[in-house]
Amino acid sequence: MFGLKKALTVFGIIAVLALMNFAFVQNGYSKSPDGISITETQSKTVDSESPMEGLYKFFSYTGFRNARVGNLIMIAVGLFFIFLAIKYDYEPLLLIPIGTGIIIGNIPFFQDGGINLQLGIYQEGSVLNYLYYGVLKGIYPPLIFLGIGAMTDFSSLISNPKLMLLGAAAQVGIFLTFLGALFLGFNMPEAGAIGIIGGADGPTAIFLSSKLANGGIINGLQTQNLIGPIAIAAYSYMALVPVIQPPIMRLLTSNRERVIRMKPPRAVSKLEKIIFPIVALILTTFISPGALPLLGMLFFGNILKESGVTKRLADTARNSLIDIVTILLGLTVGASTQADVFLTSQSILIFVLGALSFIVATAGGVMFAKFMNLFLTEGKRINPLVGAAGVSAVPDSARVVQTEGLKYDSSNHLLMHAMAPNVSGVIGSAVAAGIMMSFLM
Amino acid sequence: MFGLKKALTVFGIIAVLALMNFAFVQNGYSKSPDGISITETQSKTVDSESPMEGLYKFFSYTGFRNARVGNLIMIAVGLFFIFLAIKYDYEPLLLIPIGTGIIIGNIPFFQDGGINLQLGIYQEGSVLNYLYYGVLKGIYPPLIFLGIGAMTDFSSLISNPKLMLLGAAAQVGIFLTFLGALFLGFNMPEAGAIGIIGGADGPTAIFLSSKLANGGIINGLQTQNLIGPIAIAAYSYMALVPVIQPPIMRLLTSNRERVIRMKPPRAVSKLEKIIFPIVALILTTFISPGALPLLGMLFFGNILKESGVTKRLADTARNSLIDIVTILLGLTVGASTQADVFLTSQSILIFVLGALSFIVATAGGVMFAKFMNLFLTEGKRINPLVGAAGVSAVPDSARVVQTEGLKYDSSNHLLMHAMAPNVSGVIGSAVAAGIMMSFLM
Amino acid sequence: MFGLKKALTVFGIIAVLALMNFAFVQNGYSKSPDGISITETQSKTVDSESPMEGLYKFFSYTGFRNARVGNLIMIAVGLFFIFLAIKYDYEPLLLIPIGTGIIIGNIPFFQDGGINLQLGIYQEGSVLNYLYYGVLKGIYPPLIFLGIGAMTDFSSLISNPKLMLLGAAAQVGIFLTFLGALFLGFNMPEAGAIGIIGGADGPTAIFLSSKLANGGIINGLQTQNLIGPIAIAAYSYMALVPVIQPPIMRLLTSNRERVIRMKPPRAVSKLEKIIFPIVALILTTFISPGALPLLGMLFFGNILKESGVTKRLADTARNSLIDIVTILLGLTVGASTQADVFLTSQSILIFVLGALSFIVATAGGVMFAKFMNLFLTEGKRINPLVGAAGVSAVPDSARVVQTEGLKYDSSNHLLMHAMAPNVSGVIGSAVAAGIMMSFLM
Amino acid sequence: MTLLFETPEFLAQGITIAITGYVIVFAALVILFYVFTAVSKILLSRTKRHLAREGRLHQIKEDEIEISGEVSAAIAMALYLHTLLHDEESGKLTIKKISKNYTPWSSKIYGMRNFNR
Amino acid sequence: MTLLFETPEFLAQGITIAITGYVIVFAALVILFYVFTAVSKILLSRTKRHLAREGRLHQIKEDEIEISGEVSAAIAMALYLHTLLHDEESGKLTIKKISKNYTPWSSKIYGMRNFNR
Amino acid sequence: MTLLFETPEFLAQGITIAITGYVIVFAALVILFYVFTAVSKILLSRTKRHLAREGRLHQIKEDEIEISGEVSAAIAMALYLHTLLHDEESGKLTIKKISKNYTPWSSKIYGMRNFNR
Ligand code: NA
Ligand code: NA
Ligand code: NA
Repeated sequence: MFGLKKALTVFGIIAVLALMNFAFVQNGYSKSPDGISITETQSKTVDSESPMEGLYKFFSYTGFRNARVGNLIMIAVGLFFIFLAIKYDYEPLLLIPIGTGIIIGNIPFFQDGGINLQLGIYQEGSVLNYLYYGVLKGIYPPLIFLGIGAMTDFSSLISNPKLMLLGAAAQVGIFLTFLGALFLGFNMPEAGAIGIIGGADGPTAIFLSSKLANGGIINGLQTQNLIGPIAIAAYSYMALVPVIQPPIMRLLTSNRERVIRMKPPRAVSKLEKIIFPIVALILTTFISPGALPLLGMLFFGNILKESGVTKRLADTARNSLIDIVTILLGLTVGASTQADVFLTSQSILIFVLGALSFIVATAGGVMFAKFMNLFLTEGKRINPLVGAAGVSAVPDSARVVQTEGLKYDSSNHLLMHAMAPNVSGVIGSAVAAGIMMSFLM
Repeated sequence: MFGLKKALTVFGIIAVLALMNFAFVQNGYSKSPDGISITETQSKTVDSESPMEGLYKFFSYTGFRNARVGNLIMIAVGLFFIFLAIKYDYEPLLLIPIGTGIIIGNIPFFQDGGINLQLGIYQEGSVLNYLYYGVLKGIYPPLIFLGIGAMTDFSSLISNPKLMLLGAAAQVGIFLTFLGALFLGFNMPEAGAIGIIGGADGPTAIFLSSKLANGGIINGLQTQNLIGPIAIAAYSYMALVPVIQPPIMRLLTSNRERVIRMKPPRAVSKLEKIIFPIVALILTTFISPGALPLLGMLFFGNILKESGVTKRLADTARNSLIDIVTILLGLTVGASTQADVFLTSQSILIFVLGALSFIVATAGGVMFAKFMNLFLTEGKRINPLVGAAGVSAVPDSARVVQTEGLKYDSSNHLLMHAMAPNVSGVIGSAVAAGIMMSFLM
Repeated sequence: MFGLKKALTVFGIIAVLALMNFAFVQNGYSKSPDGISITETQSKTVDSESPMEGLYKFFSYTGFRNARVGNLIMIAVGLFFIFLAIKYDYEPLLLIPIGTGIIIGNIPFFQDGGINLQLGIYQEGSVLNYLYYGVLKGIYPPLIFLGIGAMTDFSSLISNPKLMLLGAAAQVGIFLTFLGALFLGFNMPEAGAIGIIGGADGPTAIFLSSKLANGGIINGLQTQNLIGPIAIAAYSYMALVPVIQPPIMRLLTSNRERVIRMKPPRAVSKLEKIIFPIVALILTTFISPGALPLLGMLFFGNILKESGVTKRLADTARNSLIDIVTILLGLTVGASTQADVFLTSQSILIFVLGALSFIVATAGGVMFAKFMNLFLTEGKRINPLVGAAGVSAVPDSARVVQTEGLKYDSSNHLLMHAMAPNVSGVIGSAVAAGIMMSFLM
Repeated sequence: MTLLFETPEFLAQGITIAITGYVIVFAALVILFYVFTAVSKILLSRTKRHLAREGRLHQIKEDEIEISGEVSAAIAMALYLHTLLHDEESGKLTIKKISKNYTPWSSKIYGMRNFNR
Repeated sequence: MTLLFETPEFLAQGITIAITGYVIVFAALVILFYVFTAVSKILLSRTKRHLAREGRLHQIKEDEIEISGEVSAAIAMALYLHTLLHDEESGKLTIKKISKNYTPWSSKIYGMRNFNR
Repeated sequence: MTLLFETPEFLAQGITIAITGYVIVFAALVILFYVFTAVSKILLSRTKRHLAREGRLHQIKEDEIEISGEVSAAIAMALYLHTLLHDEESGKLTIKKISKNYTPWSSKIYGMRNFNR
């Protein structure tokens, strides 16, 4: 009924249309005169306009006419994100919304001559612009932390609190990246926001960049809006944790260390689980009040979960609420990568810094575990692989630890132990974010 | 314990109260002097005020005192909507919220002398006013499309793409209504918004009217706020699709045509279902970028559904999220029909145009199916009844097709085939809305 | 591995740190010079700063440095709320969020020298500030009423409408408290807002205080922001209903009255249940249009429930939607008790007035039941205990009635009867709130 | 108005508002009471007429309609006591839900220790 | 442009927009139609090649693939009729959910009469 | 401060911030570690005292409390492996939910082809 040849022809035509556009229209002259003529056409009543002219006018509004190479690149990136999520199951709950958001944010539209059709995420009055407020004002990340709190079980951390220190150690990635960014010429607040990529924690990264690198004036310094690149970098590397971490873990550990067996965690009482979020909330935010929006919500969610009397609230927080916010956050963070804003040399630098920060953070966790072993007696030693989970990237890095551990001893399950640094890594990077806010805002 | 007589007496008293109001109070003289005296009473401290005076003052705030005939008419309309929904099961998820919204929006309240008790939907600071922002700024419709995308199965359309054209054909209703509205004296943007009623798609109608007929200045022309009438017209006729469509379908088809059997649709692979929303998103929004807010969200929702890795997000999008938005949208659209704003000759014109547009759209779909049959060989002919489903009004018009088809051949199930034009009608009217935005904003 | 002694040492250190702060830092001189020097340090580029100085600077941002006694008191209050909720199951769905909110709202942070780190609920740009808008603008309470409506069964009230009057009688608490507040020196709008505590209805109290005592100018009078104290008082006493009501109920009833048996309520038809919310919506809001935001939503929710055709909307309204709003409302109401705003003599007065209002309301309900009995024949007499349920505090006060009733006749179940005044008490206090708005705004 | 000895003006005004307000609250619920009693009567008489027309009125005595209320009350009571005893049951369902797993950092298995809650 | 006799200017402009618009709507769906038909072809041929490589092509005839569509249609129809008959079932689940109980005034048992809905 | 040779001023400041920051992150988690270890000790000793008072201390050896941890770990592992294998199961529940049907255009049956997903 329909030949393959025909199909290819159609694709060909579309391709030609697109190419024509790049070849003829986009070379310098098009932007202003064309744009103006359209505006004129609209504002004055045209006395004779044929459908053909109408078609031409319409063509000037289409994506075919307004596409820049950058848009096509970004759409390809979006497709790649979706592909990764579906094919390799890398963080699908984030990569699918972000990937689709990238595509949506890079559909080209007409905006010459100051005309605002209310389509782009940076155009006032567009839906995306309204939804983007939740990112820009740092509202979505705390709500996500609320849901995370309501689904996180801190038992592993309570039963073996000394593993918490691994979660602190891995935050070295944040501070070294911060210095790196300063060195590369970003100003103080921007560098702080970039550093947080090393926290391996999406909502924290978005939250801090919405405070420190949102395009406004922070502490007397004009910042650029780096929320998009920082968020995309953070999520990309978090998705790639199974690829990034293993080589570093192997490099820094000996065969003997990798097979260390750890004592199974003790059972934790209900009361301890209730007290933990309350104590942790008060302590951590007394130390770093800047972490209040994130850790306040995280532990609030956990209190809802562990109190045992607010099941329905915890349920909603970890289901509908977090899902709705995840959808909107992913979509708008994706769409904020509109090519003309996103494709800059800055973004490339941020990606490079981000990769380094993940490597440093992993190394920091592993090395600190080895350091702790110097002071621990035989039976209490820590398998240094577990240190890699301190970067957070919950729970992927914990699973990487489990997988790596099994490679060297197929009956040595490290997952339970890795959960402790894993969640304490979240606390650690939120504390670090609070510190950055105190110093740099 | 309580006689029927007594009951009637009570009703009598209430009726008399209401009538007294209309007879004595509302005739010209009441509005200003009364209103002012109340304001004065409040702003200066009264040195002696008896409870009877207090009661009188209170009476001046009640609905009995402030009701206009229009309010009562609209409340009756609201009751009728609720009745239709419960009794005949016409679109209950929309008619119940809208009907209740109409009642709530027409409870009379005191607003003379510029006093703002923050009750009405058009009064700054009222809850309804805040919730109405989602309509006014066009935020609710895209969120509803997100949910729709997450519950729509495009299989029927994928398996027989040529039925898509029927969904395009039926959009003739939009453009003819647009011309009709222009002819009747509406200005360009208003006419565009009115035209979209022919799309038989509530969220699209609300979205486009919030952009083109929101009471602001669009492209240099002062528009009226027609969101209410357009939305009510669209939803009313969509509820009445089982009444409107069958006569037209019968009129335009022969007995032989009505019993045409169509080949059952082929099975569709998972991969096709994943690729479809992505390709459709890019293609349709490249062609009509104005459709981005609607189609971007629709296909985003569908990607969440079909990707297979984001089940929980799709679940939330098609349950809690769409329900919450539906409740708020229905309520505020209903309440926006406050009598003094709604009961105008314009609204009547809009209703007349709306009825015509549904008829034209149905005819367009059916006639185009017959036109396509001229080029199709025996076994591949389309049952022209299926064309009527192109108006969208998902899935009611598809069910009308099924029901009509069964009347002439009780074993000829057309439902599966009707779903294809049905959903493509949604795409078609969103594309049309985008075109209107490009031309008229 | 870790001695109890060590643990105590750590606590000791923290205590010493905190005490040092109070002893040395907070005595007069600290606030301004210290604050300024920090600001200077930041705005000019420091040419040499050692890590020790950095640590000191950081310390000035911590909660340890910025805590005031008030914060610690409030945190203790928050902990007590959480304790009450978990230990005694007092209103956990409210006390847990509010209690945690109190803690979060009283974590001390640096705000000298006009520096805004966007942490506190009263600081522009903070997440809590954004979420607090729903309280401040009176948006959350109507949404909660929507959910309540979708879960409330009015059968008991429909089957025995005369019990409704008890719900009216108990509202005497509102008006006497209003007079008491006036007498104690609050101005008109403030007094109205304080009075509503007697309605024993959290959302209504928050709604009215957001309109009448929000810190703005109401009807020419400058009001204070009393939303926090009023809400906390209302919820505290609602939680304590099982403690407050029984003595009053016993005091005002004779042994013979307490064992009065009431006829079981008749079955109620589906149609009656559909008509009730519609009729009640129109009637009550015609009488008191100010109650529209609350009662409009309450009955809207009930229509969604009883119509039988909008199950999924009712479901969402009474689950995800109300849960999300409850979480945000509880959290922000709790956080609004920031010590410097909350710990005033006004708050203490409000708490005293609140206690009185609950007592008066209970007495009002019980006494009116006895008054009604004067006119009722033998078999139709009302057990005056049931009158106590008129305060609303749904359904706790109804359960108190049931429990008390069982004490005197272990087979006399009063619960069903108590539900009628219970829900009508809600309607009554919403009507009263509407009246207050009409008179005082 | 001088209800109380030497009431200050604002208090006098307040008393007016309080009395008026309380009367109106009563009025609202009294009207609702009358109207709804009437509505119920009308519905009942309509039902009876309907049954009468079908000649089945004798089958149902007024008592029976009321008895159904008694039964329902009993069931309600049973349900009430039941829920008091088994309030915690809902928790079990929750556990299953959690295993649906999600974290914003990753979307795979998480909270695998939920079982010992 | 003078399509109609003496059309006022704005109407002429309107007609242009209407015609252009309708053409574009068609264009959009026609392009989508062609593209997606092509995509399906490509996917199908890829599948066939894949099967051929595994030497199983003979096992599956084109007909069979299409028949599966017929079967699915039949199932769809059955489902359709089934849901028509049992549309109210979902209500039953709702009742259970409500007994999860909540009120903003209190969080304990509520709505204990839900059973007689 | 001159930690590095000729560090520019802003970098020097940055290094201060970085070192301070890292120390504080550690401090926060170290304090949390100490405090929570203490809390656990206190809770455990309270439980023991409680059991002792009831004369049941000899029944439970410290080991047993810890063993329960081992058991729980084993269960956790089993659960973990189980979820790995059966991750897709949740999808089945979803299908049922969808048949609850809704469209904003109409509220009746929709998506009747959901079964062949
Ligand atoms: Na981290
Ligand atoms: Na349509
Ligand atoms: Na009340």
